Amino acid sequence: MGFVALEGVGKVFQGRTGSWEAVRDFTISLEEGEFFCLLGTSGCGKTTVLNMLAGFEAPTSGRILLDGKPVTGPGADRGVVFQGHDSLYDWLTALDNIGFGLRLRGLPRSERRATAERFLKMVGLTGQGAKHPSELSGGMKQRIQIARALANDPRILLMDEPFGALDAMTRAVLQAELSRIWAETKKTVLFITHDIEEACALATRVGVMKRGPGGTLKAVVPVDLPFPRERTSDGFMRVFREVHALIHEEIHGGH
Amino acid sequence: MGFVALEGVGKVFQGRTGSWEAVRDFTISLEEGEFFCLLGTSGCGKTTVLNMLAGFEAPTSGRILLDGKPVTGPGADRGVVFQGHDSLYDWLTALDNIGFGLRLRGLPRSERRATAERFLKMVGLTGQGAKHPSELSGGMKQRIQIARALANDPRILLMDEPFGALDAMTRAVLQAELSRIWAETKKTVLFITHDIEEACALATRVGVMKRGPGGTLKAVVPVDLPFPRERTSDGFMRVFREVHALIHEEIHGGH
Amino acid sequence: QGAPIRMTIATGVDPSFAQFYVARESGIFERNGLDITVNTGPSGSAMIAFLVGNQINAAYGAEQAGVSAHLVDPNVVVVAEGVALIRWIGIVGRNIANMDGLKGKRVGVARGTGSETFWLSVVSRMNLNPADYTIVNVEAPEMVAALERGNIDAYAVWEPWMTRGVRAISGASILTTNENIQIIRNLIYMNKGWAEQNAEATQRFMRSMIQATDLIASNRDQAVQNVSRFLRQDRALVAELMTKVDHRLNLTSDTVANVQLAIDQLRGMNRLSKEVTPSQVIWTGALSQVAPDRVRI
Amino acid sequence: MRRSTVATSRAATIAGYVAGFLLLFAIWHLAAIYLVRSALFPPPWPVFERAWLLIEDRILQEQIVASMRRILQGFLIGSAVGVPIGLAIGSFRPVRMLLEPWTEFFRFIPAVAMITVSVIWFGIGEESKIFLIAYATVFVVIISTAAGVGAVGRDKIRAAQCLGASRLQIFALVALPATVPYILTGMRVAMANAFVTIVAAELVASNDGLGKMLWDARLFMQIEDIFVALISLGLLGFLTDRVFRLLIRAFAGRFNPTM
Amino acid sequence: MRRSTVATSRAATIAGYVAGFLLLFAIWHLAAIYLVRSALFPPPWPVFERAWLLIEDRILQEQIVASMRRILQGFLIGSAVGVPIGLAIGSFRPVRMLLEPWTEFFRFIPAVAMITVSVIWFGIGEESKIFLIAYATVFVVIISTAAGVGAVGRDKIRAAQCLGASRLQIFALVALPATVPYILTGMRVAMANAFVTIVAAELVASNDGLGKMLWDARLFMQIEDIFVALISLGLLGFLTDRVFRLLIRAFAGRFNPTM
Ligand SMILES: Nc1ncnc2c1ncn2[C@@H]1O[C@H](COP(=O)(O)OP(=O)(O)OP(=O)(O)O)[C@@H](O)[C@H]1O
Ligand SMILES: Nc1ncnc2c1ncn2[C@@H]1O[C@H](COP(=O)(O)OP(=O)(O)OP(=O)(O)O)[C@@H](O)[C@H]1O
Ligand SMILES: [Mg+2]
Ligand SMILES: [Mg+2]
Repeated sequence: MGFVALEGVGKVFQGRTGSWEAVRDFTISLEEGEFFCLLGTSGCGKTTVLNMLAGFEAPTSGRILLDGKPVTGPGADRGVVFQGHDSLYDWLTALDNIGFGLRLRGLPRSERRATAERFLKMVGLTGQGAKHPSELSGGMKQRIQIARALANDPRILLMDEPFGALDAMTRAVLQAELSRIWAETKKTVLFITHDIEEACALATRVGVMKRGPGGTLKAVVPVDLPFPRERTSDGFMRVFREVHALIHEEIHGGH
Repeated sequence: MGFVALEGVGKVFQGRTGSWEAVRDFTISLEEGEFFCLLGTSGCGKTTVLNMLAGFEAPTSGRILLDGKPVTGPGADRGVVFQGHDSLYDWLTALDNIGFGLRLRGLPRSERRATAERFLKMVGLTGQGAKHPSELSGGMKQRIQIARALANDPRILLMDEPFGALDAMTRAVLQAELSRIWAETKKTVLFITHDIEEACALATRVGVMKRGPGGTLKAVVPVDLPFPRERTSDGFMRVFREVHALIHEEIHGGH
Repeated sequence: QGAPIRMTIATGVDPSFAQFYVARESGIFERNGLDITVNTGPSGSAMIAFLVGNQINAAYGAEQAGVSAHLVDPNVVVVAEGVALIRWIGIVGRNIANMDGLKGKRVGVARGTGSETFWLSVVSRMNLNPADYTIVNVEAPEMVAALERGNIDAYAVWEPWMTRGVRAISGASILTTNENIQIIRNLIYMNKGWAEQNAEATQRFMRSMIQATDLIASNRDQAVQNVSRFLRQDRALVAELMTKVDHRLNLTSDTVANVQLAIDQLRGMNRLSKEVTPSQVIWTGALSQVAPDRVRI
Repeated sequence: MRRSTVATSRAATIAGYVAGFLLLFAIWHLAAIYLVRSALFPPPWPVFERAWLLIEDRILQEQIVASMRRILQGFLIGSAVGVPIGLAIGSFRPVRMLLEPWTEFFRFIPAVAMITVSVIWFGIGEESKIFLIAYATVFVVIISTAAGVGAVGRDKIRAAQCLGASRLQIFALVALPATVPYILTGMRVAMANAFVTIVAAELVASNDGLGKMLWDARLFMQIEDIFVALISLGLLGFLTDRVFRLLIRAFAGRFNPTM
Repeated sequence: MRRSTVATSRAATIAGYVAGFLLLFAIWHLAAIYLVRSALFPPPWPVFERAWLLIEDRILQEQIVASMRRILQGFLIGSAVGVPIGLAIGSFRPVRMLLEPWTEFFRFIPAVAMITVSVIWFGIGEESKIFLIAYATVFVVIISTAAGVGAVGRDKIRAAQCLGASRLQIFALVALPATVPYILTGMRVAMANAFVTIVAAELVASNDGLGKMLWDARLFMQIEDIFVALISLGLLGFLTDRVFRLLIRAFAGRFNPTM
């Protein structure tokens, strides 16, 4: 059994307009240090899976184990980059947002500041640390979120389309950074994206979900390529085409 | 002088932490029926330009003309798809959100409903119209926003990364739909995106901005290719490379 | 004499409670070795309740409130009669010639106050049939407004509302005052338990009250000045109001009769939780220590 | 910090309330017996006995009905007036500039001080009492509503503008529904004002009601009656608030009120 | 509907207020002369004359200082007690279950009815008056704060949990700052309660203050004095509220209060 294990996990939402089965019988096991990318059409249940693993929501069936122990709630071992920007603290500057986790651990101000500045630089926002979230552009907010999660140095990173609102170049830079950090620290990563190329470039395995309702894991493609990856290499192309075909099939199967 | 004209437009924000020149001397003129794509690095001022054209914020220098008349505030002639999902009405269902513009115009309920259903189908959410925004996934919210703007049939469409949170296939479907609607109705479109391919596939002209502070229009590339566009054609490739080079240059010029 | 003894006393704010004000403003308390805080509330009666918890050491107010407080705590007792209100309460009518004209009309009465007591006395003394009148329960300030608007035709009220109402509203006049109906008395109260434990303070206080009463009788001008300064009211008004009352400091059969009347009225209103007699409510001990001749029961 | 799971049964909530009240009465009992020991502060038992007597004689019920009618009428009128004014103040700058001095002036003037004025205007009947309660309600609703309008998401208003909404439509179709949580919180706070003011209102020419009962009892020092009136007010307020919340959950749940 | 541009000068605001008040007094004048015409409803002029006299004699100033001290002390104590309780009720379910019956019971019991109890506990000195004002303040602050905690964005709390925040840290570092706008709105509403209650508080054994002035004037039918006291309360409230807002803008601007 892996480091992270989801066993037959399902989630049914009880809405005002009836119930909705978002996820059905989702099973996966992740080794420690694995970089797992989750792909799927919009609304298939990716965020829901991430929320359950993060401990924000309890599954309505199945169980989730972390290091053999059931997940009962969120914790500092699992850092989350949220879809959307509501999770930033409006009353703190960008820098203080990044250093928030360190503050929680009672680190002295100067140390906090140094670390936060380092991650601010990493996401390409040097010199803009004094702005408040309301003064940041969409992409900048997303980068602050990423920096905040990384600065806290969790064992597991759960990232929900972290690079979605970024231009190609900023994105490439951050992909490289993330890959480097992952390689150095051997974090376990669950990474949700819509970008197949991104998935193939970063992941050790790529999972593709079936469309909802009752979204579930359709197939898992291992990516046994060395890092850093050459996006024009034959191996990369092969994996890309495989994943692409899976998703294409998924969409045209139902549309 | 074009249908839409920005003449030497600049915007300086007065923040608590000092002032920030987001946009400087931005000049562009759009013909009626043009599809203009705006690209640029994160934080360069794209959203700020769109906000001024929409009439949400006044430029601090220069002027903006629409059909020869200065823009003084927002209006139904300019439909906006916002970056982020805060603009949806939490207390309305997805369907009612889409039909909101029609309701404002006093259309009878049945007509409203029919149109809203049509656009709900267009964005691939048939059957999910009764959900409230809090029950929708990130990509679904974005699609509702797009449907709402389109359903209102404005003369000018201002779209801020409308397809940002969507998977490749949903994205392709919506791109095709938007292109079709644009060709049929001859709307004028200002479209912000980070995806160069998307820009080249949709636009009649692509504008690339310099990075901030003082973001401004660096170059405009005309895309004289017939619709629907073949993404593997030589013409497409040539335009793609040109735009890519412009952006690449922009980033590496300053990094 | 050593250091002055501290005491807190409380009452309402009108010239009928003049002894308290005069004793303080003219220095009588000081000369008797007392350091007194005078607290005031909207009515003297309302302050009597504070004797129950020993929040204050003496109060000055009407009989009914005193009896009610005594029912709650038997330690609350009358130690002296302070003033007889000669022409203090009356009935003001609008466009009504005399008491006969009042028949069939609406009369404003402030329930539970001297206003109601007085109305009950008018009914019994003049042999009126209560069914002939519509009683409307109104507070004093609103009586004037209600009379002016025509919500009521007359009201039973105390000074200064009688004089002021007649001046403010055209067609209003005084139909009767309490002079020939019933003399109302305001009594001075103490907490008996406290008074017995603090005999020295009690004696000094009673002595001060007697001296203040004498001063009011002997030097009216100075008394008026003291009262108007304490109340921050203009002297003419105070002087006029003080002609309507008669200050004294004693315990007489009149006191007993008034307490008995209050007990009877409370019983009539079903407000008497247990039977009491005037001799339980009145405690002669305090006054007889300093001026036995003033106790004439 | 965790949001309550829907599963937490209603029964648990009610049990919590009952426990809370029992504790309240227990503390009262102990305080009255050991701590305060004043003739003016009775222990709960004689008060309950007195309340029972008043209930058996149907006296308490009468007072409750009289007071509750006034409270609800005044509260509803005050809210009905306050919501549109608050929306207008929050939405339109000229209205704010003109009306704010008024509301910000009057809301500091106590209802008890307005008694005489209200009698001049409305006479000594029910109207003046209801006016006083509405007066005590209206300003809280106004200020909460206006604050709520200020908190409406910027993009929500912008989106409506781009869809062609007139000022009036933004007002009615965006500002109003988006402000509902604030309005409801304001109304809940204002409800307490209505209850509190009934006592002042029934100081005017009143022949029934809990406030009247309280004043009479004060005057004649009927301590138990005072406490019966107080507890009735407290319990009625508590119950009204619960009913209000239930109604909100049933009819306005989609506005996501945070209560 | 448009947000005020920062450029709208302060001068315009003040001009608006002055215009608002002038209009208020003009309407009062006309009402008193043509509409109401009651001996109990004086036109503004004699009231101003009387106010001037009281100011010259330094009497009005004394009353204002006495009342304002009580109001501010009570208000601050009430707020200081209310904010943590409100946060706790909003954050922790057991606390809510236990305390809500209490707060939801007492907030409906008028301060004026608590006079006797407060005198028993605190004597007839300043303490009992300050207690009454704090009592009138605390519940509004509690309910607003608790409502604010309920409105804290879900993702903000989740993010803190993932960063390793303890319940206490979420409470202090997320719930509290995110709730600041609600707390401040609550305090603004509560401030009116403090002003309103001063009149009840000074009904008890008080020798100075605007409330005392009001009661005395009522007793002696000094209509002008009543109105002087009322207008003083209204204006003082208005000014206090403005100062409060300025302080908020200066010190808590980053919490984005919507006022
Ligand atoms: N709170 C909720 N109540 C009801 N239904 C919900 C809720 N949250 C999500 N859903 C539904 O569950 C399904 C999956 O949502 P989820 O957010 O997991 O999708 P996703 O894969 O993350 O999509 P996207 O790529 O668009 O973000 C959707 O159909 C959505 O409508
Ligand atoms: N309200 C504001 N106050 C102060 N600065 C602001 C404000 N809004 C935007 N800015 C600044 O202006 C610059 C441009 O922001 P804008 O939102 O236009 O960027 P963008 O090109 O849309 O970026 P993205 O692709 O990340 O959305 C940024 O540096 C941002 O910090
Ligand atoms: Mg998602
Ligand atoms: Mg942007």
